[in-house]
Amino acid sequence: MSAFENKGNGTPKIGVYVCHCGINISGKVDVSEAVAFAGRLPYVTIAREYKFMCSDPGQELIAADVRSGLIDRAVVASCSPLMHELTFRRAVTTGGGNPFMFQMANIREHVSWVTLDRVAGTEKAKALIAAAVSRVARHEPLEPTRVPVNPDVLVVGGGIAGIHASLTLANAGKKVYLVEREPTIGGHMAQFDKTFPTLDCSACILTPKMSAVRAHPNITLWTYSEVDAVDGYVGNFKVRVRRKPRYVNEDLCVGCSDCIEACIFKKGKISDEFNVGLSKRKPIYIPFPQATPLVAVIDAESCAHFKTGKCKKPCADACQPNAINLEQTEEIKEIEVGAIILATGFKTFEASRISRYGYGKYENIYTSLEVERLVNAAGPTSGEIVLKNGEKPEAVGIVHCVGSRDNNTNVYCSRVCCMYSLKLAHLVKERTGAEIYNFYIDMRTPGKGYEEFYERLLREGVHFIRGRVAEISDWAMKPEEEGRIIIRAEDTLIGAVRRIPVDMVILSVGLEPQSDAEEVRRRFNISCSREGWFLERHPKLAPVSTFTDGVFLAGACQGPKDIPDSVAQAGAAAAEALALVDRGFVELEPNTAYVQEEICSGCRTCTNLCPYNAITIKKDKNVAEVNGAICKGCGTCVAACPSGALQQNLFTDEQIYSEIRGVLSHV
Amino acid sequence: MDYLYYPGCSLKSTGRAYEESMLSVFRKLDLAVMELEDWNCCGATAYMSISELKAFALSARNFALAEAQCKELSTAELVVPCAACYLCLNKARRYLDEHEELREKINRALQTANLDYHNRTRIRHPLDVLANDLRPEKIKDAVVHSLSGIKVACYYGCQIVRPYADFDDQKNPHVMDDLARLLGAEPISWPLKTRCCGGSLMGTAQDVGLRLSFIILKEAVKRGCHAVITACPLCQFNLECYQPKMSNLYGESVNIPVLYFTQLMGMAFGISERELGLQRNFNRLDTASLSRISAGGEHVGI
Amino acid sequence: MFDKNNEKEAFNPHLVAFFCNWCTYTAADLAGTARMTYEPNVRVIRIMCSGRLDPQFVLWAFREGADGVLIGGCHPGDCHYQEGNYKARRRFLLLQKYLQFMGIEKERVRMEWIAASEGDKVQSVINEMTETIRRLGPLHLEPVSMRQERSLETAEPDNIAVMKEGTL
Amino acid sequence: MEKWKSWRKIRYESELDHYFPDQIASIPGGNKIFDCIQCGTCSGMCPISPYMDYTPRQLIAMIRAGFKKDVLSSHTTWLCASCYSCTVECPKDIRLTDIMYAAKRLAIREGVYPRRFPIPVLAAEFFKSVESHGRSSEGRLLVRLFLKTNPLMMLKQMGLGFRLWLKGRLSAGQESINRKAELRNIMQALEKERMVKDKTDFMPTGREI
Repeated sequence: MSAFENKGNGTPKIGVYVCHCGINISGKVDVSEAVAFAGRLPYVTIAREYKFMCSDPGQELIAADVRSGLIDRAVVASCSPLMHELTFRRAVTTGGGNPFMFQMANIREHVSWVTLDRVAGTEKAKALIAAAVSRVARHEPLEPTRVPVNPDVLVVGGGIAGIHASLTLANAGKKVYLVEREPTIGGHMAQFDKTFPTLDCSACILTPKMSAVRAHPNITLWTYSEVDAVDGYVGNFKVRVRRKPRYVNEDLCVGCSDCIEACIFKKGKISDEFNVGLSKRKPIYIPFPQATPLVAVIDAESCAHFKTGKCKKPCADACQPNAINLEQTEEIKEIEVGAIILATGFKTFEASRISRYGYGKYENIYTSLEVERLVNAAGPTSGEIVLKNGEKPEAVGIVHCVGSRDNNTNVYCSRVCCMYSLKLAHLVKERTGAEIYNFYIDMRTPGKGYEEFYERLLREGVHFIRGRVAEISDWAMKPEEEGRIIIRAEDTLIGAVRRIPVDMVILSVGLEPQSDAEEVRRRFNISCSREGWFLERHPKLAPVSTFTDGVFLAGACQGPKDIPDSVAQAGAAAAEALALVDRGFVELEPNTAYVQEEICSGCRTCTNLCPYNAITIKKDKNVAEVNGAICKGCGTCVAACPSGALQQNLFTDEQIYSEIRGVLSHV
Repeated sequence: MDYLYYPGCSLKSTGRAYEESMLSVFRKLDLAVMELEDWNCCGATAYMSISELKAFALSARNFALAEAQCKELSTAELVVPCAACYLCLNKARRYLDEHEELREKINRALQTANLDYHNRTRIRHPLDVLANDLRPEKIKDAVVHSLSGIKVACYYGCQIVRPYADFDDQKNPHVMDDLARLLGAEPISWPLKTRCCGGSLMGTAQDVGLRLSFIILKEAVKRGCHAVITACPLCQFNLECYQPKMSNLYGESVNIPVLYFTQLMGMAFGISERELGLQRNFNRLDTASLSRISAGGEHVGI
Repeated sequence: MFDKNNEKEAFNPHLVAFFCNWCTYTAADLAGTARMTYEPNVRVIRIMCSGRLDPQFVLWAFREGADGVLIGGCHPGDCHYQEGNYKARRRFLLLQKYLQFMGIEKERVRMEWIAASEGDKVQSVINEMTETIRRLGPLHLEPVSMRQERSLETAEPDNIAVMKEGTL
Repeated sequence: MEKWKSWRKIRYESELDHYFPDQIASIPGGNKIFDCIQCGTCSGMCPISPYMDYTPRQLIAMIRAGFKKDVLSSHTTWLCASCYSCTVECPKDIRLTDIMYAAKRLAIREGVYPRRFPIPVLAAEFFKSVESHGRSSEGRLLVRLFLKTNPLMMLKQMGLGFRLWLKGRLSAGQESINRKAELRNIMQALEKERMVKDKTDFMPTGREI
């Protein structure tokens, strides 16, 4: 009885299907040679080639062969299993076979696309096919494990993306937990004045959605809170949320701001986060008038009571509903959800990193986000655009690509700067009548109505100079330059260097991943791109999914995005999450570990290796036992088992040994 | 012997004062220096534009000599005051380290003179040495009469910090300003610290050179400083010697002392004028009576 | 991009790679989609986690004629299964000792942390590895080696059983 | 003939040298020129660009397009004072200063640099002096330069020269190293070697220029 003979259903009958993938594969792999080779391999009853195996007729080839009993298992040599494994398993099932009597050979991503020489490519492809064949011969029918899915969804981040995703899910009748780190939701969009290209007021379109979140019966809103830990797997995540003490009882506070009036700080001393440091707030504050929830918060860093303990706490006395509770402590919430949507957003580039732009060195040099607040009627200057000396600027320079398209900072294009620069140009010109100079490398206005907006600006007489600004300084060379900020750049369309004196400079800073993106991605067990943006499962076909099932992405945490795109993606993420939780169950790969009791010696090596404590010892027989529901199929225990009693479905020692032998078979 | 000293051609002629002042300052701070024996041209800019390989070879010979001259030490610390030499040698060292093929080629050539290069040479600028090898107190203590009340414009020029130097912030250097502060002087903040003075263009395309230098002096004067201090013989030469020419050309008298930073240090350390080569400068910085330099004259655009 | 035209390197080593499903295998796919060409000598075997890698797989690979083995897993702290890669590393270090003891150069086994976004790293690692093994030359395990009669047709039944008892 | 007649802005492909870009790119790090996004930071940083016939950015564009003649005969490369501000600030890590050198070397090899333009002449004189003495002597160098370019200039400089001489900052003597033979050997050995990679390097002996 040979160990290579397949247990269960007689001698294996294998069908091999080699895909041309147009010329993607056939360009570097001699497909017909590969097929001929496959045909000669043991147990192979049929070997075929086809232009596109993933097409319906392609799949039908497999189904038909299974149906006719010609084969009982299949090998498809085409793209990566991460791409089409499910497709072909389904094909096997349609033919009446077991989906796991199937193996894929990745001869596109791992061969044709990475190999220059056609002969070498063909050889490599043959080796991989041989491996798949000798492996699939040892496959056994398996049933996918079905687990129920918790219908609730967690949304992390209360910016426009998070808000939209939450509302969509809540409207579909799902229970949503929305967790936001700041004291209020709204994110960056709440800080903006107008939105491009339509110029409708940002707050006016955002605040209704914010209050809708607050009011929605299906949404549990936790602001000033952070996700501490995530455990479990798709359909059944266990999440720990830490609610930081805001020292104000959310249910009692009515947002009347009497407490703020009463605070011993007669006026603000602490730089105001919402106004990006352009104004000062008190230790007890409400971020902005439309804050949601409209509840005061005390920042213990600066509050006299927490620093000295000597404060008379006038805030507490002033509060009629007695909402102030200085004894409040951190609160831990344990929740279970079926799906998670990450919408943690972005941060803006730190302009002082480019020293030659003089940010923080000269007065009247602002970042675009600061100017958003300046032009905002509710902002620190109540919409007045004035210089530090109180005068109106006569000329304003807008510098594009600050911290973008630059190997010294970020190589990527931040995608939104061109458009918001145009917007700010319009607003500033409208409010001050100043001459506006835009310094750009390339004007990027792809989007509905964007190019038209650019034309409008051109017509409004805003100056556009194609050239990246070299230097911003107070070094005057002409009388008219005295006491002003001079921008020096080449006007590349003219081929001359220009010095343009202005009174105010706006640095259009790029978008960067949140500073703690790295920790967050670890917490949620997903990957990051080189730049630190969260990595989507597939750039085109799975743009809101991640490599961790049940965790989805929305908004700028996945890459620079403007509001329309963020909202669209949030909708998509919500739909994906909905599709998952609405189904009620998930089918998990049956790649769990199992114990061959007759071999197990009960040595307990495995029990403490398992990261999920899925392995216990059967008291009566003193052998190990794997809890299939908990096991996630990493196989660490299998590798460690000294007696080989532990095995992993779909990855048994036998299967892997024969795969190894396969790849080396025609050495 | 702590350091080997590579003067370079300029410090033997137009830049003699730099050599004299540097050596006496180093002596004062008891840093032992010894001149590199039979050193040759660094393969400067002009040379580089004819044969890169040969330029590197010239530098390499200097390294080889240096390494031969201090066998016992693990690295030869080569102090190079001239900005142009500093850059060239640094560049050569970079390229020799980065490109093995190049290194072998050059070493083969050096063999013919029984020399070879093991990248054991470290190129140091006096600024680097004074800022990083000494405790600031050491310099403070050496000051006998503080230069308080003197406003100086620290002018680094191009080639010290850019592009290979690692001892200071390339985009906004501050080492010289820190030194000036230690001496009690007041360094002004200005955006032209590292703007080019025109370099060799002063000799070849003078109208360009004059303007570039004038721009720098003009700005220094406007910001009301009493002296410009440099760390480069060519900068010093351009900025100082052509002042009369500029005055005529732009109808605006520029008359401001341009000193080597080592000369300034020497003055604070109370070293004699002769030892500092101050008599070689065209206009002195009289610390006793500071004449406020007027910011008059009209602007000249380039 | 490596240059293929060095005639003196006639020897084309056989390399087996074990890549974890979540990071390194994905990275290899990325290298593919980005068309980053590299040496064709490596044959990738997918395992769910580098923690699944039984050191005997490596020995078996050598015995089956591999000249080198490459192991790829997620960066420390990134393991999809919390800490499988740490366990893999522990076993790997032991294995290296063992191999040296057996007179096999430790360079023939290499372990790399490669994240899903690091397609270029896959490319460079594979090229380097191939170079290294070229320099070391073929691995001869005579008489243990089964080179002569190795083929799928003549499969000796007891191989795997033997392997399992870990008495290679 | 009037100036406008010489302004022919059209360029035919046949007039361009499509080998030129690779030639320049062959210097270490040179292939970065293909990353250029024409942002103009180099020209903006450059203190001398206002005097150049083509700005540094244009030069890169012209190199990439194969405008060999125009590039090599331009004053731009020669005016570059190698202050490296472009190199430091380039968002695509193009070592523009080195590109300039490469262009200069080519110009000299092909003998198309602007005639009677002092800078290349200076370079040549400098080269010779070092070639034969191992060091340059500023005094002599300048004298030779002016003789070759415009002797009138020399008269203009007399005054300054004299004052420098008084201050002991200028001598007519010839600086030189002791072991000239040694240096000559090295240089000859090099002339046998040829930079394989860098197609723009070229090793003349003192005589060749």
